[in-house]
Amino acid sequence: MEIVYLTITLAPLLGAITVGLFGHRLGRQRSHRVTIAAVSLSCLLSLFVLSRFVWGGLEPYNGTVYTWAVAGGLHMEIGFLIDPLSALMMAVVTFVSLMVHIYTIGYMHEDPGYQRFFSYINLFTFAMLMLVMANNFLQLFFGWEAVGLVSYLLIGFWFTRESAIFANLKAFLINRIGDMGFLLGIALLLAYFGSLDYQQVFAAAQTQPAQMITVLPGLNWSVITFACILLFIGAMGKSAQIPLHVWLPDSMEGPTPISALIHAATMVTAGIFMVARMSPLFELSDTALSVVLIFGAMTAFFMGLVGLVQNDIKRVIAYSTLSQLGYMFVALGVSAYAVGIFHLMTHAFFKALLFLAAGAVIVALHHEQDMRKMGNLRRYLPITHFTMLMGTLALVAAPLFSGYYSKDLIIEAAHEAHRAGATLAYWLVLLSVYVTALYSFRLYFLVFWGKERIDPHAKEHMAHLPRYVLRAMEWPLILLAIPSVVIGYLTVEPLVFGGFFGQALFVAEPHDVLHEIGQSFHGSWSFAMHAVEGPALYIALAGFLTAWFFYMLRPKLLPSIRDRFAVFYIILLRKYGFDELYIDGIAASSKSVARLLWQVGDARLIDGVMVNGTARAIGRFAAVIRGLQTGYLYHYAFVMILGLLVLLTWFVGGWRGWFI
Amino acid sequence: MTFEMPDFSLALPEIWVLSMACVVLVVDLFARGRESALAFHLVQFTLLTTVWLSIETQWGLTATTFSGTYVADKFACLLKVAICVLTFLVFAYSRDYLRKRELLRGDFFLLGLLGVLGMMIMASAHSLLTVYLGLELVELCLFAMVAYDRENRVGSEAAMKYFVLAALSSGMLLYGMSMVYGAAQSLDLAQIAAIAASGESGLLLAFGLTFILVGVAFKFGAVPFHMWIPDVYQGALTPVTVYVGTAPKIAAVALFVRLLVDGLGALHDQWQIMATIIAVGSLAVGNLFALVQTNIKRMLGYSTIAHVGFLFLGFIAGTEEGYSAALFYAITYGLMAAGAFGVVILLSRRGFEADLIEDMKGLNDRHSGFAVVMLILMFSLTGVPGTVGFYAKWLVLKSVIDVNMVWLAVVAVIFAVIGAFYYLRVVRMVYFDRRNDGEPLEAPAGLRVVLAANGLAVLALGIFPDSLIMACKVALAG
Amino acid sequence: MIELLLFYVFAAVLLFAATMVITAKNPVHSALFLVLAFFNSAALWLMAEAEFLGIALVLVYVGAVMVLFLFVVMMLDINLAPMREGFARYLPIGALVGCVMVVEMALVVGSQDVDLMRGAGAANASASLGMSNTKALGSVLYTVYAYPFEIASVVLLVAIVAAIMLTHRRRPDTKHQNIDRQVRVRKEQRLRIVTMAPEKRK
Amino acid sequence: MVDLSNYLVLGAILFSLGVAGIFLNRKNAIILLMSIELILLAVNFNFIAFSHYLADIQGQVFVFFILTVAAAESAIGLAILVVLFRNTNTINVGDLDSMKG
Amino acid sequence: MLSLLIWLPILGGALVLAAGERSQGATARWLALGTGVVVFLLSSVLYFGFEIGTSAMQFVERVAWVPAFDVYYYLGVDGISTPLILLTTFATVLVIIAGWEVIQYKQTQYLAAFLIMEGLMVGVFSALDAILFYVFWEAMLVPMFLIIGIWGGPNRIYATIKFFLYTFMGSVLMLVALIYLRYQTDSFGILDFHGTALALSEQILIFLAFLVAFAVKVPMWPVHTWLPDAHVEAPTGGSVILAAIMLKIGAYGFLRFSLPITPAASMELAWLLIALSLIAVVYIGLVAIVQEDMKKLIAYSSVAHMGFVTLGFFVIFDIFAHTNGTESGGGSAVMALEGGVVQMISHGFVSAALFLCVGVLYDRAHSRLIKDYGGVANRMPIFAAFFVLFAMANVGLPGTSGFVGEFMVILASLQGNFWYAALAALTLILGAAYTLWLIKRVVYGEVANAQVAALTDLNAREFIVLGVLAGAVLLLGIWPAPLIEVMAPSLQHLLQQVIATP
Repeated sequence: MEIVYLTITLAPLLGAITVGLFGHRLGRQRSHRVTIAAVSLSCLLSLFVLSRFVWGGLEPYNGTVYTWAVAGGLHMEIGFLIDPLSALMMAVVTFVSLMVHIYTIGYMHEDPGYQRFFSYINLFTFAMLMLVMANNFLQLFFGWEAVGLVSYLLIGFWFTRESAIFANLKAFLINRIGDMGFLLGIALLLAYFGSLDYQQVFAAAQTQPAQMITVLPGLNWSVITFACILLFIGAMGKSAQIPLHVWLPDSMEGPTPISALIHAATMVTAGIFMVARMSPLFELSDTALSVVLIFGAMTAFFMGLVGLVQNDIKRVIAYSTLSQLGYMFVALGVSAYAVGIFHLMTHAFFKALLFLAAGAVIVALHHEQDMRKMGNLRRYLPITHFTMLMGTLALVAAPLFSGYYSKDLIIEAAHEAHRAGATLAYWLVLLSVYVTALYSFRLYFLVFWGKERIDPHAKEHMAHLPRYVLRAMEWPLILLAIPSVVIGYLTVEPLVFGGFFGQALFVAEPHDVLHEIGQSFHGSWSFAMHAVEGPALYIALAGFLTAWFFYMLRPKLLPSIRDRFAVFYIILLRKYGFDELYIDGIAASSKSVARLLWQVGDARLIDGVMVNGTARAIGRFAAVIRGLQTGYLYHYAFVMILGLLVLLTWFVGGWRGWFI
Repeated sequence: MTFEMPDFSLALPEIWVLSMACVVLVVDLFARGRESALAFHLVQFTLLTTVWLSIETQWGLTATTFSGTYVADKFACLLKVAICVLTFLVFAYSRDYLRKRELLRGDFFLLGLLGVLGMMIMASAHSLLTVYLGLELVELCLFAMVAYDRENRVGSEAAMKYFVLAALSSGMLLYGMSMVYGAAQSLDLAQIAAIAASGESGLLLAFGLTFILVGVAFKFGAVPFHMWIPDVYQGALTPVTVYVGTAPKIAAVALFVRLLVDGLGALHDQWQIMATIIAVGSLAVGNLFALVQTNIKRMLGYSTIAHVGFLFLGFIAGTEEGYSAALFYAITYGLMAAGAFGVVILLSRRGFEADLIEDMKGLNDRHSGFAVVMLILMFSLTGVPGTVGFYAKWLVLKSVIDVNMVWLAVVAVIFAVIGAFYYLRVVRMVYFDRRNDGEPLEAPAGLRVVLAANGLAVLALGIFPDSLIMACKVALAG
Repeated sequence: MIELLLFYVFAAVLLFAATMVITAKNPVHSALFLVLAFFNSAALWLMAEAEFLGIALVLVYVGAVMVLFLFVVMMLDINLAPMREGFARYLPIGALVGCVMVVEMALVVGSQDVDLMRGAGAANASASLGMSNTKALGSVLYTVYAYPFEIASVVLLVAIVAAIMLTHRRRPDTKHQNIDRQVRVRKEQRLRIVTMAPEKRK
Repeated sequence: MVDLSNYLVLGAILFSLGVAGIFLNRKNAIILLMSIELILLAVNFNFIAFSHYLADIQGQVFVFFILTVAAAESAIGLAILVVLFRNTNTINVGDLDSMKG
Repeated sequence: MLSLLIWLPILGGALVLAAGERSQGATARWLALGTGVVVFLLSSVLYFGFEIGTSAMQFVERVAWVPAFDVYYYLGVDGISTPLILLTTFATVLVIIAGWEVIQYKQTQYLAAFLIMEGLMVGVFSALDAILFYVFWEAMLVPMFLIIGIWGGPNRIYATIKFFLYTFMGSVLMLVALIYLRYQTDSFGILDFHGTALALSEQILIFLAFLVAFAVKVPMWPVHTWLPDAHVEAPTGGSVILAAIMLKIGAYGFLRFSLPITPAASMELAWLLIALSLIAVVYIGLVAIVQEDMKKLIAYSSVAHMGFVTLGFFVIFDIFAHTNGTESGGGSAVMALEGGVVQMISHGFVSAALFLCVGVLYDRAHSRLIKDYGGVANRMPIFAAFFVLFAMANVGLPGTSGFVGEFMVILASLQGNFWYAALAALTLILGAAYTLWLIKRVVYGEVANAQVAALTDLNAREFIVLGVLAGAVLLLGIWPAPLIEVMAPSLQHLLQQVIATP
């Protein structure tokens, strides 16, 4: 099997290198063929691996590819850990990636950076696979940063746009804050458990869970809690949780396929994956899990709210992504790792679908993203409309749709859990259901229904779109719509209750909420029917109705409502002021501190006073004392005599004991 | 005091030089004020043969003659060789310069040669009397040479200052000698050493020592007896400046070693601290004053003072190694200084003295070879490894550290850093300040060859210093 | 006792003369006071039984060197008036330095240690030499001190060469023959034959 | 009976006077030369005194040479003085400051 | 072998000078390149002939040099110096190629200076006699002094004199310390210095003397200010050598001198070194952000990166204190040292590459100011790709060489103290901030002005230079094991010396 795993990872890498180096010589068509072939290969093999896990009873694989370095007796290796968790992730990643590749043919059809783009997304696939297939922290970090790099490159893909290159810088920096925590977490684990290998660390952590670390004199923390929180900070960065979420909406400056692939389906879920992967550690620390839980819940609710006031179609979906990632963390926070991963999977499909659909709209309107300039598009883009509707329904957790299963399970898990903060989380996620429905349908109505507000120029463009473009974009939509609808129904039982993950996810006995929920689970269908008994369905419905009322029935009411709640509106519009805090607050003040250090510290103190000052002082001193060489013979003689006198005095004084 | 026939063969180098000086004197009479190539060649020939003679007749010996007033030993031999070689270089540089200014007369070389004789006498002196006479012989020649250009106002001013101060210092030296004589009841250095070692009449000896030290320090140009140096360096003709700045330093080492080591070595404790004061003062004053100079001759004058400070470190250590380090320093310094002035001479033409640091501008554009020579010399003076200047500094530092005076070494190196600044300024002029208008340098082949050899010697000794170090060590090994 | 008195008298005059040498306004006076100082010194040297040197000092120094001094003073006609400025201002510190120096030196050389140490030898100073001072000096000068003597001769030679070199100059306005040139002269240098057109008769 | 120290102290005072003559003098350069003579005289006193009290002729020999050298020195000193006077038309020590710093 | 590596380039330099005197530049250029390449190949022989797994000195040569004072011409390499020698010969080849047609004024002197400097630098890394070391160490300054001074920018004289005096000041004190050591040990052999029993107060003084020398060279805060000036004024090749190798020599000095000779003092003063290193990382990182001159920015970034090196070297004492000398603690300490050395090598590649990148721009547009650029990627896509790659390496992205050292140092230093690691890890943010902001302003965006519009992409020569560097950066990032393998035994041995002695 090793060769299979290697092929899965290396195929996209080779594709990326080939197209990256020789893209211009290959031409557009051959470039996309090469890359798509590479990803297809990975995808097929990943599905094969997954199927072997589902039906073939494949044993988890944990092996080394090569030794990266041996430092101080510590073996740092590149290796694979293939278990159900990573197999599932591989499948999801490669599948979505494949869809996005295909879709890109259409989306980027007139972009000059066509080959570059394919090279990047191939590279991304490689990096993401490295991340999920890692069997140690080094490689995890490797993949972690590599996806960040590609994300950086892709957000800034249109590098002539000021906003794009601002966004990619921001994304990278915010991610780096998380990475710093992540790296420190890894280092802490290494320091106390002596290894970078997952299994060894987990084993060591189990045997000595009570170690303490003195963070500050007099302040002792549990190592595991501390490490887990640091790791979670990494996850917060990558998965855009409050307060490190600010980069994700801005990352929508990248081409839409990227938003779908990286900023919705795969990379941003790396944090979820990581925490799930670290479940044996997190399980040892209730505190850390509570932190995860609370941050997740806050993100889920508050970011959803911001989504309500966005006018950019991609940004709405981006905020929705933030919110959904929050859901996943809530699941993790209550130890329902399987549900978290489950939601990750369903979300990957339907959110990729939503993004791609939005992208289709955008391309059709010649790169128009403002929803206020859309409307009634269902007439022009029927397939897009339909698939988008499917995605929306999945997102709002309409029963039987995939999102329903995962999200409802999260809500129930939060309800069942006894962890500190669980109650708060429960209420927040419940409220979020309303918000989700509201912004989702707001988007849906604004784009596909209502009055047509399209720019005539864009309309013109829409009519002349090449045929292959539409086809290349529609097929992935359809292919993604199918799992968005059915995957939950099909897989909820094995994934969540069937113990599919086996040893990959570890849940301590007292934390096992899923077990309790599982008591009342009797199949997918009945679970869906169960919806009428819970509050979530009604809340979602309320959201739908609100949207329908304001955006279909009485759009005129909106401004007055906006005015009445102006304070809230502005807060939301300003996104709680995080950007201002970071850019005008932290970044600007660091810059002024830096300038101070440079101009005062370096230039004035060190250079001015210490270095040049000394030199100048010596020079001035020399210039002054040079006056002593008067040129007069009698002064010369006098100095000589004085010299003699000094020596003489020293001698006579020494003899007579004057100096004692 | 019984009289015995002296062994003249021991003093062959001196006798040879004196005879040749007389020959030159007579030959020059016939030249009647015209350019006398013959005198020049004769003098150069004499110097080279003297090198050979010294090695041949004196290396490996330790013998006194002339009733103990003359000593032939390795130290004397090495000094004589160094003096002759350096003077040879100096004269080689001087000739062209003097010819361009119509000052090329036999007097110059004659006086120079007699000065060399004086230095040789100092090197071989074994009595206070011979030390004194040798010293006076050198000084008288130097006075005359500084005033050599009679029409030059600053030259005569410098000569006057030099004369008065030098006479004052010889007075002090003599006063000290009289005390030493009184204490030791002898002029013979060996007997003085015996008395000093016995500890008898220590007071008078030590008292005399103080004055002697002043006289010696004056010869070196150490602070505070340095005041004459900048004026003489600047005022004298450049060839005279080179002459003053090279060989007499070695003679001064002879003076120091003969008087304070051979004679009063037992009183090392007494003079160590005085020498330390002098050394630190020299380092400070030399380097600081040199920083602000614009005249390269004057700057090199102050730099001499700084180097003397370094050289004194070797004496302060008071070990054989220290003395040999000081000797090494003096010899190599002479080599470097000769080269540096050689470049100044090279650059100057009739009516243009090239004695400002700025006149070095764009030398690299004018002639990259000489630029390299100047570069090597300046870095050598700074003490950068790869050049001989480094070993000189290294040896003296080592000798003071070996007697556990680390603080002194630290002070010295800090001043060395300050000193680097003004040498770098010269390098900067040579290399960094471009000047495309400067015409290519024209110089006679002889001058070029000598200058190149001088630069190479500094470099070669910088890479393979062992033979010279060994020689200095052996010379002082008793 | 008389010896001591004489010593003090000569010493006092000597010091007075020396002081006048350095303070006199007129250099001629200085020179003359220096002569006086030398005479007193000679007397003191005689007391110390250095007869030859005492005489030599008077003959050589006073007779030759000081005359040279006076000669130069006279030759260089120098204006005396403006040369006194600054002296008074400088005097206190100068005097202080001088006094300190005298005190320190006197402390050493006048100390008991020096005298006690040398007391014994003084008694038979002249006896030990066993001959007259001049003879004693002469007997060593050309034998034991032959080498220094030779050097001294070179020193004098240098002095001669240097003094001539520095001061001897050919005055451009003096008239003298150059026989060499006269002999080698050619007629072309002296005689110019001019061809002239014959005069026309009018 | 004249003590050695009498001579030595006399020498010391004479020496100091000579030295003072050099650095107090701001006028005639000739006086400098004379001061030098005073210094040498002081030294000679020391030698002669020591020679006398040590009953040793060497001191007198030394004085002999000092006198010789002093004469030579004076000759050169005066020669320089003459050259200086020719160039600058003054022998005022206070005017000799064309080089300084 | 080592002698060949030292003297061949010096000889080559002399020949180049001679050739330049006679003919036009072409002969001299090819001669220089030939010498550089041959030396590089020879040095790779050194690498492949190097016996891994021992800490003993290899390729030892020992000849009496100044027998009067027991100074030997004593050369040898171990796992620490071998990679640095390779780096030196490698960088010199690149520099020669990079200066191929860019340098117009006195090109032969330029090439000769680099060749001579190469020999001297190899000498520094292979000298085992203190005086020999010092000779190479100081002599190395001279060509660099000239390179900056002759071919540098408008303010070159200030920069070059500052550079020289700064480093000279540092090294003379080291000379005093070396002589003092000789006084104590009666030998000038560096290996004989190791393990000398010295009183703590002595050790501290010696350590401080070394510290001044090495800290200036590294450079550490607060004696770093010569570096930005020197870099800004230096020609590209000068900057490359300065950043890639000269700075390493200071760090090398810590390993070869400070730690093994004065272990007790190192332990006593480790807090100071760590503090300075962390200040370098944070303070200099911040200062780098606001630079307006590209070279200055990279120079400051060098200082910050070198902070990691010194952090790695001196955190070992804390690791030991913290782990009570357990085996894993020892391992981590070695990792810290290895991290430091790897960071040295990596920084050699990365900073060289970045300076070359700036050089490429400067050659075209004659400005180093960030504000004069913008949107370079539009005109120079290949260049932009390289520039971004090297920037990422500078940021320390995994997969590039920049990551390896930083990663190891952070991992190890956390075992000493959490906050060391935390402060050091700030570089993840700061490094990214200054580097990527630079990229943003220079490479990305619309074409900023006519000058940028006139830019042409890399020519073949530049492509080769940058391509080779890119390969090195990636190779080291993806598979650093061969490098670490070489140095591990030596560092292990060093650690034993350091820890065993106090």
